[in-house]
Amino acid sequence: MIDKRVGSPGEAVAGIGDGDTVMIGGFGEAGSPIELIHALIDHGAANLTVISNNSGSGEIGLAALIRAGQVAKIVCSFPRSTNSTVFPDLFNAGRIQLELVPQGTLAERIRAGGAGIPAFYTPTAAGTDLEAGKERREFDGRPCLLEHALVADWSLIKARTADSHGNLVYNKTARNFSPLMAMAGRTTVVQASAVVEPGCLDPEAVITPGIFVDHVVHVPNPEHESELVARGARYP
Amino acid sequence: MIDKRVGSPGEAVAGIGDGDTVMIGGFGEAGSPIELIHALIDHGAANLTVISNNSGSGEIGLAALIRAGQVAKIVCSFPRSTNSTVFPDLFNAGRIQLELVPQGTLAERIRAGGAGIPAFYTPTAAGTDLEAGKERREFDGRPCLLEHALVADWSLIKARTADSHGNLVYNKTARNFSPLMAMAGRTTVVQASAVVEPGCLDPEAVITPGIFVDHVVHVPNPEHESELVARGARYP
Amino acid sequence: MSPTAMGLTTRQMARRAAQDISDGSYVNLGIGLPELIALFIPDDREIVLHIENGLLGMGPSPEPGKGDPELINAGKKQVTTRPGASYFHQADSFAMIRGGHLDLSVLGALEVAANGDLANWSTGGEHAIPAVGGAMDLVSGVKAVYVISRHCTRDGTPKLVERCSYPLTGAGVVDRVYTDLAVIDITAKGFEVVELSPGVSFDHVAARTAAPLRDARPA
Amino acid sequence: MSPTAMGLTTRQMARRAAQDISDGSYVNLGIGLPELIALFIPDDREIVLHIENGLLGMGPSPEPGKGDPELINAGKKQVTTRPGASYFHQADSFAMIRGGHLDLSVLGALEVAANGDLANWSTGGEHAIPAVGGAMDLVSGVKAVYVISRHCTRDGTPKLVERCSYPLTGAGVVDRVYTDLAVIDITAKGFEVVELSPGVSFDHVAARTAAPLRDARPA
Repeated sequence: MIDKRVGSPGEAVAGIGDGDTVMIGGFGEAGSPIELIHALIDHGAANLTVISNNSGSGEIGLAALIRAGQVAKIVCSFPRSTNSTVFPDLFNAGRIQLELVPQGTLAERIRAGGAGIPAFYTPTAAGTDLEAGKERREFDGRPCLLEHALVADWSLIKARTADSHGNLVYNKTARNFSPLMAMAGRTTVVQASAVVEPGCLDPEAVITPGIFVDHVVHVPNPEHESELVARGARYP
Repeated sequence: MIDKRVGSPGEAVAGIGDGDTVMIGGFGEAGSPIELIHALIDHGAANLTVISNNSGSGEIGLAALIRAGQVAKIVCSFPRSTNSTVFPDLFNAGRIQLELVPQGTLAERIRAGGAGIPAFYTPTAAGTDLEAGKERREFDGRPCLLEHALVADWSLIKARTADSHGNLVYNKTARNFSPLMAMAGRTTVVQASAVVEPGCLDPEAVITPGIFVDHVVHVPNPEHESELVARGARYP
Repeated sequence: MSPTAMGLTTRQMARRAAQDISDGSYVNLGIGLPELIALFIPDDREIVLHIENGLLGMGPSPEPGKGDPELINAGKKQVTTRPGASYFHQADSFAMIRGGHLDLSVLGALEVAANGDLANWSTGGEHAIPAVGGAMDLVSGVKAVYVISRHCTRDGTPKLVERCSYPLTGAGVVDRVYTDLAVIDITAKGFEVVELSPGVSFDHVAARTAAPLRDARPA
Repeated sequence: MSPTAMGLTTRQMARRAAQDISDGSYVNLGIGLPELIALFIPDDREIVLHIENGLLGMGPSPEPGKGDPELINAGKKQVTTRPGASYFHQADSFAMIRGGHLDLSVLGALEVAANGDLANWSTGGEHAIPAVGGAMDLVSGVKAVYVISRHCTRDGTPKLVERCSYPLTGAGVVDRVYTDLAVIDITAKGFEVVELSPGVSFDHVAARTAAPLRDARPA
């Protein structure tokens, strides 16, 4: 019988290995799976490649994972924050690599990875510095760039409600990258504020079908990044 | 103020011109916008290219549009039906062109058209007769084909409920191609069984955001293709 | 060769194939004979059935008069849903297929070749209407592809062949075949019989197979 | 040149730009100054605001303490929704952008060139952290791209230039610029002043623009 629930964030991330690629959901604090990230810090896997839209705030969540030295490379559209110097300091010291990707191209590359599309062409970034090293081809007279799919060993995401099959709904703009990362992660781990039985979610309103989800962890009252930053929290 | 409602199917399709490309939603009878198709038959636009997963049943709906001689070409994954000889007869007589596309590639090409992705690579159909005329390229040692986006002058689709902004929800497996075609049509026309005010649909459960929709027609009790075929109906 | 009198009925074939579907797996069943497999999933297993027109969690046929013409499977027959079901559009449905998220697809066949090639979409006849549907997507994306099919056509022509004569659905894609006579794996060595139907001999199967057949039954 | 004392305040600039947004249009407003435009949409117009992190139908800021940290705009500030709103994921959000479904994007700028080139994502400095977000997607996909920006930097350097010196966000993408001094279209002929702010002369603007400027005001 299908029951994807696991007991704790620590159990859910225990299989992450050194050198793995990890997608982490969220746009700013909305959708950031802080409790899973903190479990990954406790777990200690190193030399990770992280794919995430931002690079974290303050010294908790994703910023803390980076500060812990576990991240060798980040694939990211906006690695700047008014509330954190963790990434900038390491980047300027040459201790972390950055692959900068326009936000829409990042989303589309992750979707492509989940959808079995190895590569696609996009007009975004043609004629800019971010064209460097990319194959250019014109369609209807318009220059476009070849972009390759992104996949990950693990995806860590946050949902509002999950059922035990892994069907998910999200909360408002916390949805952002998570449905795409759920598709593109070989193993997808969800922290959900509520966990229900199959049949409790409306089949018409499920955003991520359970087929894309491997482990569901119940985290009933997740922390909010902005509140942690406001009170100067650090992890660990 | 935004109000996309129009009074009748006839008004909604009045702008379709000879030679236009028209996407028509539906997988079999589920999601087929019969009343819009019948309005297009009344309207009489000719030499159309139709993009639709099937070629219709019986002598109503899409089959009737084809029988009326208005369709020069169909882009389709499964143009065969146990209940219709309309397409086969015209095809074997050389009076209608067919571009046969695997169903997933058809869906992805329509999505690409709506998403501003001019082309993508897919492993589907590599090494088969449907590879003919397509560019082949290997990714990770796997042969893939270059597929181009599909767009249309018009998309005709069916929804369960629309609001006056054009936000849509669908009914069960009638969803199929419609959200994709809504994105890929320059003008998208929806027939909805119910039409409500903005704010009545849950923002978390909207499947097609109104930005993709131009005209909403209220068709409160749409016909079902299988029922029409069962009673031997013909249109007109 | 004439059609075999011995061997399994289609329902028995479906029941046999159903035994090999693991608990918790996500499975797409093709139109026709493969659909029957859904009737024989063992009670102690939870299988999530995917239909490519946009549903995970397909349930049995509705009671007469209780169905919805807009809740249909890929064969355009009315179905129901199970708890935990979800609806999605065609691009998401084929993302599941192409992206390798489904564990198993069971399909019908016109021909299966010893190298795993499958032909099941077109006889290539001059006046045949070509119609492919989702077959090429399924074979290129799903983790395992099984075929369920009678061993020979109605006129006794073998369907398991050295090389397909009909247009391919996919090259080198089939992992296993369930027929009325046997369960046959396709490996780097070609067709390998892993199980014979009750009362059927290896020679009987070999005589009805148009390619070399190895006996790989457990000792 | 020193910063101009005359000309519009930022709120007046935002109010001016808001007048040109058509009823019924779908609009993305960039972070910072462009966000102010939302405050000045005329009451008789219904504009649907898109935020690229996944919402159509953005409403005003919540009352203090009433917001949701997971309902934020691209600038990561809490917002609300209007009736008719919808949420969607990032691939769908950028399908709207890249696919040409948005009518207008209003962005800030470091530099705008007479050929429509826009630089607004990086100063290219050695220790600047490069961060692009959705800017390149917006300029490559949205039907019309307007810039709203002070005419000169704080130290008086013109932002309207012959050719951008900073890394480009997009080539030939800007249609119109709203500054404290003027409204300036970008056409095949370069910068064309279509309106001067109250009390500002054409020569005053030309002196603060590092490229040729045509006077294209209605007679």
